[in-house]
This record gives sequence, structure tokens and C-alpha cells, in this order.
Amino acid sequence: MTALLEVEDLRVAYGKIEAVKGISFSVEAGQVVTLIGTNGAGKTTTLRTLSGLLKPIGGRVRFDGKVLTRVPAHKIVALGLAHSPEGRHIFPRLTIEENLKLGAYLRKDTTGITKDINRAYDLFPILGERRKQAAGTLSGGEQQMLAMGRALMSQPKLLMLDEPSMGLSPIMMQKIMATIVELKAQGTTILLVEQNAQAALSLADQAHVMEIGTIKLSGTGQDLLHDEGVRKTYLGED
Amino acid sequence: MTDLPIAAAEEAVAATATHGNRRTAPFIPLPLTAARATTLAGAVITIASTFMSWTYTTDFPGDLTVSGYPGGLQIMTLIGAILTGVVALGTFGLTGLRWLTPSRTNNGVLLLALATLGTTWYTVIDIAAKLGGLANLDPGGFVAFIGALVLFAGALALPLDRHPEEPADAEYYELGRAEGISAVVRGYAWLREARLHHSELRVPDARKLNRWLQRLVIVVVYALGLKILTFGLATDYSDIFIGYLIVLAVGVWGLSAGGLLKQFQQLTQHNKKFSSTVGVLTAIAYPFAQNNELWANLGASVLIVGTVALGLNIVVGLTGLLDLGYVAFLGVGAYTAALVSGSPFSIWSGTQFPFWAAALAGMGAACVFGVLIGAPTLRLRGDYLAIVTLGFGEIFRIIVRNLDGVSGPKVTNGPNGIAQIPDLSIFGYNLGDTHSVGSFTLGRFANYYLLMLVITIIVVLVFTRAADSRIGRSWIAIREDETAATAMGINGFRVKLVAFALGASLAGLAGTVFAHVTNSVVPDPYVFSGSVPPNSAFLLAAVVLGGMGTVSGPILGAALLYVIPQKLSFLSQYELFAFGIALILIMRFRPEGIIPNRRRQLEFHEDETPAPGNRPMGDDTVPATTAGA
Amino acid sequence: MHTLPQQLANGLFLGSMYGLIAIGYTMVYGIVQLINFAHGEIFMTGAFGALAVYTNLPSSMSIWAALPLMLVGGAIVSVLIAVGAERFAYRPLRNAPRLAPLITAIGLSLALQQAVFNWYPHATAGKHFPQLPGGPFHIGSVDVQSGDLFLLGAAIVCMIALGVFVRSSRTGRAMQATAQDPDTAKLMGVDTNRIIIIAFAIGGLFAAVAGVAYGLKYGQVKYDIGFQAGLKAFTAAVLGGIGNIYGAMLGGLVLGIAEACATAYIANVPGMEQFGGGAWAQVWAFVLLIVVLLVRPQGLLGERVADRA
Amino acid sequence: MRHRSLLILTSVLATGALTLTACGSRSDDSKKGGDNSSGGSKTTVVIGVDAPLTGANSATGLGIQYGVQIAVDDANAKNLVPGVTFKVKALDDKAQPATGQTNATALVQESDVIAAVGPLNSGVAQSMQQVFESAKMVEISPSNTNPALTQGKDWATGTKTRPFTTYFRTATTDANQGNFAADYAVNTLKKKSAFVVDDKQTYGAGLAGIFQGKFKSLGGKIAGTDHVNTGDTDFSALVTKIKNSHADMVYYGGQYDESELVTKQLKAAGVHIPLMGGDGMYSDTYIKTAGQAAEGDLATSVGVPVETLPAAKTFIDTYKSKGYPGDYGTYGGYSYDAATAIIKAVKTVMDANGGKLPSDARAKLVDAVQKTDFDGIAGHVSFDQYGDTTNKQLTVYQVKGGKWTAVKTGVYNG
Repeated sequence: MTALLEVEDLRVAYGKIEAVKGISFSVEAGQVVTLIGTNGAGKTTTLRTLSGLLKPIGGRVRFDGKVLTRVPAHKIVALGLAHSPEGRHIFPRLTIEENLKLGAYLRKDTTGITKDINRAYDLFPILGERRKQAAGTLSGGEQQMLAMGRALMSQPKLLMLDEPSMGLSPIMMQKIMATIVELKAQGTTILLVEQNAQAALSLADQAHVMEIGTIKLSGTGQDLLHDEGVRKTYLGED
Repeated sequence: MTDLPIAAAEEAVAATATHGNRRTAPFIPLPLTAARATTLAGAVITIASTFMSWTYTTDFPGDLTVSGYPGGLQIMTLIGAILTGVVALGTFGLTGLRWLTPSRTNNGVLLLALATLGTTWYTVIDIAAKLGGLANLDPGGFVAFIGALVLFAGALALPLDRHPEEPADAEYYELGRAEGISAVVRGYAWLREARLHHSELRVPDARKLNRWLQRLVIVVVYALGLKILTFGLATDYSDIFIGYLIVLAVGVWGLSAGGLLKQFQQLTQHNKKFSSTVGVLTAIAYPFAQNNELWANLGASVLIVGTVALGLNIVVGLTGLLDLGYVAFLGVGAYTAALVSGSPFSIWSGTQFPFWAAALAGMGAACVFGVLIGAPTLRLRGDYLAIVTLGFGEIFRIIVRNLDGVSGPKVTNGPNGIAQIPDLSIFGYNLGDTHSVGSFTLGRFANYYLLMLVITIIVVLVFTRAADSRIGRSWIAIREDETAATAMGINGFRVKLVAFALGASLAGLAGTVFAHVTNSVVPDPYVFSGSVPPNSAFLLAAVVLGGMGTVSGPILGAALLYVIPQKLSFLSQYELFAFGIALILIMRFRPEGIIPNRRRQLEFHEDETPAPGNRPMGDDTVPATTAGA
Repeated sequence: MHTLPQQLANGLFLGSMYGLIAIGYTMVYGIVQLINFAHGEIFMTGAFGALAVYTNLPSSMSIWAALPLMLVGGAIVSVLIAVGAERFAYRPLRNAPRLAPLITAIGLSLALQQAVFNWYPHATAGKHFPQLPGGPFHIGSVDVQSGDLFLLGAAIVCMIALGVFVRSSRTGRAMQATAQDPDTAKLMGVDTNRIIIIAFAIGGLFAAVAGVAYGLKYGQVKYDIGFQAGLKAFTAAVLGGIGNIYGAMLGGLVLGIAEACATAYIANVPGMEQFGGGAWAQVWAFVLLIVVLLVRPQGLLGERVADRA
Repeated sequence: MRHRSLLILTSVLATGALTLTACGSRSDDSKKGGDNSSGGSKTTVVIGVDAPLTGANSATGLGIQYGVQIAVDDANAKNLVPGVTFKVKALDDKAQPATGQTNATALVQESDVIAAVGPLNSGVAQSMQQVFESAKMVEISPSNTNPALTQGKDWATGTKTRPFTTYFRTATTDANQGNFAADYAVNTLKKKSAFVVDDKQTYGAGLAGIFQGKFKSLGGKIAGTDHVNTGDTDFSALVTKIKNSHADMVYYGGQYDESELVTKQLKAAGVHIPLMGGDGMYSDTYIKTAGQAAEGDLATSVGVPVETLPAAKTFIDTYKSKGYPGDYGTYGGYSYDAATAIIKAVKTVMDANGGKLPSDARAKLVDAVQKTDFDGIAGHVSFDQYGDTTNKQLTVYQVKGGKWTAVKTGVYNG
């Protein structure tokens, strides 16, 4: 069985500076795969390239049997790859419901959309309570919920989450992580980028450690969680 | 969503993985010797053709009927062909001529051949079009036509350094539906293949030459430049001028591809003081080189417009602020100078300031207006400055028109303006009179040209000093990234205000001379756009065409924009239309201007830099740099 | 001051025209942060497109029957030019420094103006434009021309239609999303290029309506009407808060009324006798702009810049 | 090897240089040859023209150019000056002072050019006068109306001084027209209260100012004044003001581009009072654009009605039959007369010099032009001590039945 997402020797550059220097990894259907690493390791760049916002200078991306390299961003979504960007990037002056509807922009099945909106409200009840409110007025954690709910609206085969816990209070962070566990349980395939390595590794099937543009270390989440080096560098233990 | 070009994409990726796009190869597959022979033969035929008669009648400008020696446009072909031939010989390794292509690339030969082809074919086609049909061509015309073609074809068969945007088998996303027409795709691919590459020239260091030889070269080049300039100005007909432009523009491009310009740059940089002195002397020599008031007038006008453009360059090029009403500051300076000039139409007709005082007054007034306009708006986003300056540019004209004592206080004499501005007199030297200097005579406009030259030099000094200073670096920082600059402790508002006020003062300074040269100031010329400078759109175009942030760029841009329309009289009523189209095309194909500021060039072409990169996605993919910002 | 209602009405009509044109500036700016300087000329070509249709219709046709055709003709010309400019002039420069597209826009503006000047038959002087019959109508102490009514009606209809479109349609939502965060909009599957084209097209459409309304109101069109109108509309867009469509209309109305009142009343203010009248109206409009920017830099209805994050 | 290639280079460069010089001499040869073949022993004398030939004012500017052209053609056809072929060299000033000055310099530089006609705009003239004065070259404007150009800055207070001896004009100043119009308005139309508008241009503001002064001194009341900007199209605020002022006429100083809109919006608002203007308004375009609203409006124009002058009719017929572009109506006649004045002066100068053109022909021409005295197509042509035309014939026209109809012709004295 081939993997849902296959990344081979991917290279991305900002001008002349290469930010991602030839990484390879894959994501199997139903898995949660996580990329961890410090700031500037190239995790976000990788995700932005996968979703078509950046163009790679080399390498190959295969998603669901198709090559993504020449496909514009808005068509990648249609193939079933959703991306919840770093910093959430909800549309601040649209209401919550409008944000969710935009998540389903490419879908035409009105009844299905309504159903999925309600599902998002079930997942995040607070969104349902404020559905007519401008999204910019939500708190950081609520915005993250909205961003995740919005990404799910396209019924993705693969959900990419970029730093979902960034800047959140511990309680909110736990909530978000619990949601990811719940999504995993529902069978959603997830590619997770996190700085909070502890949380990410503990729920990941596969994990990769990135350092200045390359993958340093790969393994199952549990393996890495117990790896000496990882513990030292990313989990803050001496 | 099934129409994604997946297969081709895979290939494209595979192709880049294996090899880059740069290559040195001929377009027309021919053995090297044959290609060289063809090139030289083409040059010889073309040279020979210029000694023949090209047409039967003398109706065509320059009289091309004479056999035996070339005339009119034939000279352009001749110069082009000789240059191509000589440079080709040098490139092929003929000792003694090698210095003509220090970089040893054949690209220079190709471009010079293109210059020859361009001017020759232009002439032949122009003859046929003007006189009605190919029947008007003498055999010489046909020989020239074919000779230039042979020359060009030969050059195409030489190994050329190329850098196609995409690998040979790339698929063109932007062609979309045209993919059905294979000819279109192939033509497009061929054009992309034809992208020459010579941005990273390796040339022998010219600084190893003997120091005196270096200086001699500089003097010769400047003298040659002056000669070429005056030759172009002296062309009688638009047709000849077009031929001249083709040879000059493409020829210079060719020489730069060969590396000569780069070597010359090394020389001037190595001998900075010397070369700027020679430059100034050449500029001083201009009115002496010809005894023609019209050209002196032209020179003075170009210097005025060029100096104002240089002032605008501080605002636009260095600081990145959009000023769409810059001409108003020129107007403020001109009106101030007119008021204190002693003109009988001034409200202070008794007051006659000496020139230095008038110049200071003009600068000061323009500076005050700059601060008045800048202070409320420079705190806001850049676009607000654009609209406010545009508005100010427009209402400046309205206000000076209103201040006539009827619809406003009496200051500017309203629509009649301030006339009969007396000529300047500096240290007893009346600029209005004709003076004899040795065996030369300097007329009124030559005098003003020289005065203006002094002012231009001052402005150039101010510009370079400012650009290299702490504040100059702050300007550039603001231009590049205002948020980051502010974070680094630069007081964005104050720095921008200084740039704005300085730019305004320089325009005011030029305005003081402008008022005296034209003898009068009236409100009408100070418009946003018009066929004649000064107007704000023209000034902006001069800055952008010449090269933002550079010293010589705006002056060169102003000169070209000023002189070319004067010479191309056939454009007449289509001049503004052509100007508009030219602006669009320049922005599309060379947004960094003729003389690119190195930093700027990177910025404009960054999407092309990722070196062995293909352009993998559609147009709507944001290049990494912008997206990441 | 019994002329006040009339002067307010004068300003209202003038302002709704500014507003209609300003929509084009503000929509394009809102989405691509580009000052489409050529928009004034798109307005002008729309008027000429409508005029060309009218000239080619049988002269027996009533103006009421011709009007829809003229609107269509003007709209086709304006929209084609606007969309063509986006596709071939602006799009290649989308990632260039912002001065590049601005210079392109200035070039385009000159080229369009000169093209009409040179090649539209006899466009060098004012071209006669048909006018609507009827009127003036007396509403209270106010005289209203039928052209003014058309203008006002067109402005109201256009604004409501646009408001509904942007608020409630799927494309409208995508448009707002693109304006707020283009990258994320792409992640939602929005083809932002298409949205940008639509923004230019709507701007062109509104400019064409304004062009026809202009012709009907003044009875003549000229090759150079675009510059003045464009400048005013641009001012209106900034005044109302650039990027906000309601702001554009409000800014237009404020500007129009300010000009009318400046022409009529400034001279009555003691000490200002010499600074009133038509000659100074533009200056006062400019002063108003500066004052608004000083007090409320984001414009009347504009959002704080910080919100854009 | 090294030597040989250097030799090649040297010889090539030398050939290049030689050919350059050679061709230089040829073009001179051909020029002379051309002159000889076409003219025999005739001398060519060039009359320069400077006017806006492109851009917004081009219609009027082209009218000047071809007005001069017809005069020159007539002179050549009639062999008015034996031994001389006249030519026209027309330069485009784009209505810009700096360009006008460059053109003046260009004309002065060319030794064939003996005098110049132009420019159209007073603002441009101010920049050209000095250049022509320095070169002692006659410049006759067919259209400049700013009195200060000939009478100095204090003309209004009666202290007239002539600033430039080489500058003349065949157009009359604003002063005459404005006074004549005010006289007609008060004494013939019996108007009591006028609203005066101008466009803040040299011509319009000057005219309106003079009208206003005269109207008041004749006992009329100025109900209000306002100024507009050229290019404005919305005059609704102004119209409301006029309506409210209860004026019984509007005087507009300016061109038809704005006045046709003013009158239209005025009448649409139900204000049925006549609008009066100067010769800048006296154009068929005015009636065409304003339509029914123009009915009853008035315009003054210099000279007598064209129908009464056979020479003028011939001029117009020639202009039309040659298919020249531009608008002959406004200043074509004055341009014709200006060129004719120069041609006649050339004859005078040559006659005084034994039938030959003297070496200082330009300077001599100044005196000859000053003494000009003949009947032109737009009336009598002669110049007073300031260089102004002595032709003070004026006509008031009124739109009747969609046409300009002359209602009064006279001379303004005083």
C-alpha cells in the first residue's frame, strides 16, 4: 500500500537561502505524523510548500497518487489536503459561520455543508454559541478551534495543523490536544507541526525531528519520546 | 479536478534534478568554423553594401542613391557592421582585438549583429514603406538586407551563453488552452530558450593596466560619448535618429555583454576622482563642442529636469515614498525666485535678490511646503501620501492661479504669471548676454547650461553624501521594511520627513533657475501629466526609467525622455500615447530601469533567481520571499 | 441660506458619481493593495463605449430603449479594459515593489486617454451625449434634473446589489476572505486570481454606469474627463476608508457636498471672502481630506490598520 | 600577427572616420542641389510658426499654422515679392512656455527664418518675447490678448510702456472686447444686473475683469462673481448661486469648453437669462454642444462679420477645399493677416535694398512691420506704438435659430 502523502528530497528556498534542504518523509492514511523542531527548522516552510503557497526548487511531492509540484494552492485543497496555518489566520472581519463556510468553499452540497458546520459546533460548542460574531473578537484558543474547524470543512483526506498550541494558555492547549486525539480517533489523517514536542510526540504514530532544513531523526512517537537526545533538546530535560 | 498536468510535472521535476538550465550552445546548429565564417562573411557583405546605392530617388532622408561612399542611415549600418566584425574577430581569438570581448562570450557578437540587422532592416523597410514598395530598392538595398541577415544568422550559430527560464522540455502552465496549437507552444518555448545570460561575467581585471593608460581610456571613452551624443542630436531626420538609436542601444548592450562596460566600470571605480572630473569636464565641454543655442537650450532643459528628477529620486528611489505631485515643489521654487527677481510683474518688483539669495529663498520655500504637506501625511501608510501629493500637485496650480487679487490675495499675478524676469547676473557676468571665451562664444542658453551644471553637481553631491550617510541608510532601511527599521530604533516619521523636505528643497533650487531660463512663470506647466516636462508623471518616469536610487539614472532617464520625443517628430500627436505604452512596457520588462541599483535589481528579479529552479506552479504561486515576509 | 437644500442636492448628485467611481478604486485596493490609477480612464472609456453604441443605433429609437443597450456597451468596454489591464499589465507585477504597478497604471491612464483623443472620431472637443427628456422636477425648493435622478437611482441600485453580492454570495465571501488574508483564502480553495479579476470587473462595471450617468447628466463627454473624476473618486475612496465599499460611497457623498457648499458658502464667511467660489472648491476638498486624515487616519469607515493582521 | 591585426583595426577605424566626414559633406551638397533645382535664382525665406499643434488646444493651433500656410501660398502664387519663395516652418509648443521658448530658439538659430507668427497662448508668449527681442526678430501673435504683453504691467492704470519692440499682434486686447460687450449689455440689451464668471485663464480672467469694470461704470449692478477651473464640468453649485442672485444676464470670460456646459446647466435649472462671452466662445461647437440652451446667448468677436468681407470668404473656401485640419474660425484670419504683414514687410525691406534681401533683414523687418498698413481679411491691419493692432472693429453675435447671427458691428473708442 502506498502512503497518502509522500515527500521526496523536497527543497525550498527564500531567494538564495535554502530553508528546506532535501527532506523526505511520508504519511500513511489514518496516521498522525508530527514534525518537531526549533524555530527556523523549516517545519512551517514544509507545510506551506505542501499546500502550494510556496514553490519548491526541487524534489517531489506525491499526494493520493498525484504529483503536487505544479498544482496551484487552491487546487491542492480540492485534492483533499487541508492546511490550518501557523498563527491561525482566521478571517477576522467575517463571522464564525462565514469562516466555516469558506472552509467548504469548494463544496457544492449545501446539506452536507450544513451538517458539517453543525459537526464543527459539536466539536467546539463555543463556536456554535457565537456563530454570528466576527471571528476577530474570539480569544486565541477559540480562534484556533475555528481554524481547525474551518480546515475540516473541506472534508480533507489529510489535515495539516501548524502549531495549533502556539500562544495558548495551558488549559486551552490541553483542549486543543484533546481535540486532535478525538479527530485521530475518528480516523482523520493528520500532519502535525508542533513546538510542544511532549504533547505532539505522545499522540503521533510517526515523528520526524527537523533541524535547519533537514530531518535529523525519525521514528515512532513513542521512540522519540524516549530518545535521549530528543529529551535533552526538545523536552527540556537534563 | 482531473485536468492537472501531472505527467508533465513529474518530468519537469525529474529534468531539473539532473541538470541546470544554463548552457553554451548555438541556436542554429553549424560547425564552429562555418558559423564564424558566416558571421565574418555577413559583416563583409553588409559593409560592402553601404558603399552601394540603396534606392533610386533622393526622396528618402539622407540621400541613399550615391554609390561609392555611405550616407544617412547607411552610416548606421556601416558602424554596426564594422563593430560586429571587429568584435567577432576579437572573440574568435585574433590577437590585438581580443580586448574587445574580455569575457570571451559570443553573446556580444550576437547583440551587435542584432543592432546591425535592426538598423539595416529598419532602413530597408522604411524605404519600401515611405516610397511605396520594394521596387524602390536598388540592388545595394537587397545586398544590405541579406548581408545583415547572414551576419545575424552566423552569430546565432555561434556558441551562445544562454539561460532559458525553464528546462528544454518544460510545459508552459500559462499557455493553458493554447497547448492544442503546437506551433504556439514551440514558438514560446523557442523564445524562452533564447534568453541570453551574461549577468555573471568573468572579465580580466582592467585595473592591472598602467595607471596612465587607465586614465587615457577614461578620457577617450568620455570624449567618444560626447561625440556620439552630439552626433545623435545633429541628425536631421527622425528616420536617421531611429537607426542611430537602434545601433546605440543594442550596440551598448552588446558591448556590455562582451564585458567591456564592466571593465570600464572597474576603471571608473578605481579612478573615482579622476573619472568624475573628466565627466564634469565633458559636461562643461558640451556647449563648446557645438556653437548652437538650440542644443544649449536643450542641454539646460535636460539638466533642469534631470536635477529635479534626482531630487525626486531621494523621495522615491531612496526612501520609497510615492510622490505624485513633485512638480509643485519645482513650481514653488520658480515662483519664489520670480517674486524676488526684480520682475516688474512681481508684487515686490523693487526687490532683486542676488542669485544665491534667490536660490536659498526658493529652496527654503519649497522646503516649508514639503514639511507642510509631509507632516500630516507621512505618519500614515504610503498610499495616503500618494493621494495627498497628487492633490497638492493639482491644487498648487489652482492656488497660484487664484492669487491675483481678484479671487484671492494678490501674490502670483494669477493666470498671467510673472513675466519679464530679468536674466541673472553673477559676479557681473550677465547670463543673458553672449560672451566670448577664447575662440568660442557662449550664448544665453549656454550660460544657463553652465549655471545649471553647477547646480546639478551640487545636487549630485548632496544626493551621494546623503545616500552614504547615516540618514541615507535609514532611508533605505525604511524603504526595504519600515516595520523592521522602526524596530531598530529609526524614527520613521522624522527620517521620512527629512527625505521629503530635502527632495522638495532640491526641486525648489532647480525651480529658481527654471524661472530665469524661461523668463516667466505661469501656472499652466505644473500639471500631473502632459506631453512636455516638467510634469509629475514625467519626473517619476525619468526616475524609474533611469534607475531608482542611482545618481546617473534619473539624469539619463530625463535626458532620454526629453530628447527622444524631440527627435521623433513623426510621433507628434501620438507622443503621449507612445509615452504611456512605453511606461507599461518598461515596467513589464525592465522595472529596475536602465541603470539598476544592485539591491533593487535583486528585488525585482528575485522570482527568477532560485538558481537551478524550474517554475513549477502557475502564476498564482507567490515566490517564497514575498510569501514568507 | 434658503439655497441650502438645493446645494445639498447638487452635492449629493455629484457625490454619488464620485462614489460609483470610487468603488472601483476601493475594491481593487482592498484586494491587491494596488492604486489602479487608470480607473478614471476606465470610467471615461465606459462613457465613450456607451456613446458609440448610441451613435450606431437608429436615430428613431427612443432614449429609453437605447439606454439599456448603452449601459451594456459601456460596461463591455470598461470591463474588458479593466480585466485586460489586470491580466496583462498588473498581474505580471504582482510581486514587484509597489511603485512598478503604479507607473504601469500611470502609463495605462495616459495611453487610454490618448487613444480616445486620437482615434475616437472628433473626440478632441466635447462629444455630444444624449440626455434624458423631462424635468426639471421640483421637490420642495429643490430642482432635480432627470439625469440626476438616473444617477442617484443607479448609485442606489448598484450599492445595494454590491452589498448583497459581497455579503451573501459565495464569491462575495471569497472576495472578503481574499481581501483579509489572500494566502489563507487560497488554502480554502479560493482561486484568488479569479477573485482579483472579478474585483476589477465590478470596478469597471460601476465605472461604466458612472460614465453613462455622467454623459446623461452633462450632455457631453470628453477624452479628458477621466483624470479629474478619477482624482476625485480616489480622494473619496481614501476619505471613506480605502478598502471599504460603503466608505467609498460615503466618501463620495461627503466630497460632493463639501465641494458644493464650498462653492456656495465659503465666501460668506467673514474674512474668507476671497477664498470662496468654484475656483477654490477643489482646494477646500483637499483641505477636507487632510483634516480627515489627521483626525481619522484610516478614513471615515476604514478599519484600523492593525486589524489587518 | 599582432601587428597585422592592429593594422586591420587602424585601417578599419580610419575608413570609418573618413566615411563619416565624407557623408557630412555630401548632405550639404545635396541640400544646396535641392535648393538650386527647385528655385532657380530665387531666395527662400521662411516664416516660422509656433502654436500648439498637438494636444488639447491643437484645433486652434492648427488653424494658425494653416492660416499662415494659405497666406504664404497666396504670396507665392501671386509672386507678391519677386525673387522670393516663402516657406512655412511650423513648430509645436504644446501650449507650454518652456517648449515655446525652445521653439523660438530654434527659429532664431535658423538663418532662413525671417520672422515668426505665434504663439496661441499669452503664457507661452512671455517666454518667447525675450528670445525674439535678443535676435531682433519680428514675432506677430494672432491671438494673444493679455494687454501687458504690449503695454507693460501698468496698462490698466494708463501708464503704458512697450516692453518688447519686436512683438506685435493682430488680435485685439481683452480691453476692447470687454468694454464693447459691457456697452452692448447695458445700452442695447438694457441689462441691469450681471453675474460675472471666468475660468482663471489669462484670456478669460482679463476679459471678465474689464467687462465687470465697464458694466459697473455704466450703471449696471454686479450681482455676483465666481471663478471656475478649466476642465470642470459640474457647475450646479454655481448655477444655484446665479439663480439665487437674480441676475438678468451672465457674462462668461473663457472658452466654449466650459461655457457651453454653464449655459446648458443654467437653462436646465430654469434660469432663462442670456450668457454672454468673448470670441473664445464664438464657435459652432458651442451651439452644437449646448443645443437649445444656447439660444439667445451672445458673443463678441473682433473684426466685422465674415460674410461682409469677400477676402475672408475666399480664405475660408481655400481652407476647406485644401482639407486642412484644425479650426480656422477663431484665429485663422488673424494668422493670415499676420503672415501677410510679414510678407509685405519683406517686400518693403527688399525694395529699399535694391531688390535684394539685406544681411540684417530681420532687424530691418521690425521697422517695416511697424509701418504695416493694408486691408487684411479680418479688417484693416496696422500697428500702434505698442505693437497692438489698430483694428478696433468689433461685432456682437447672438445665437438665433441655432446659428451665430451678427447683431451689432462697431468700433470701440475709449
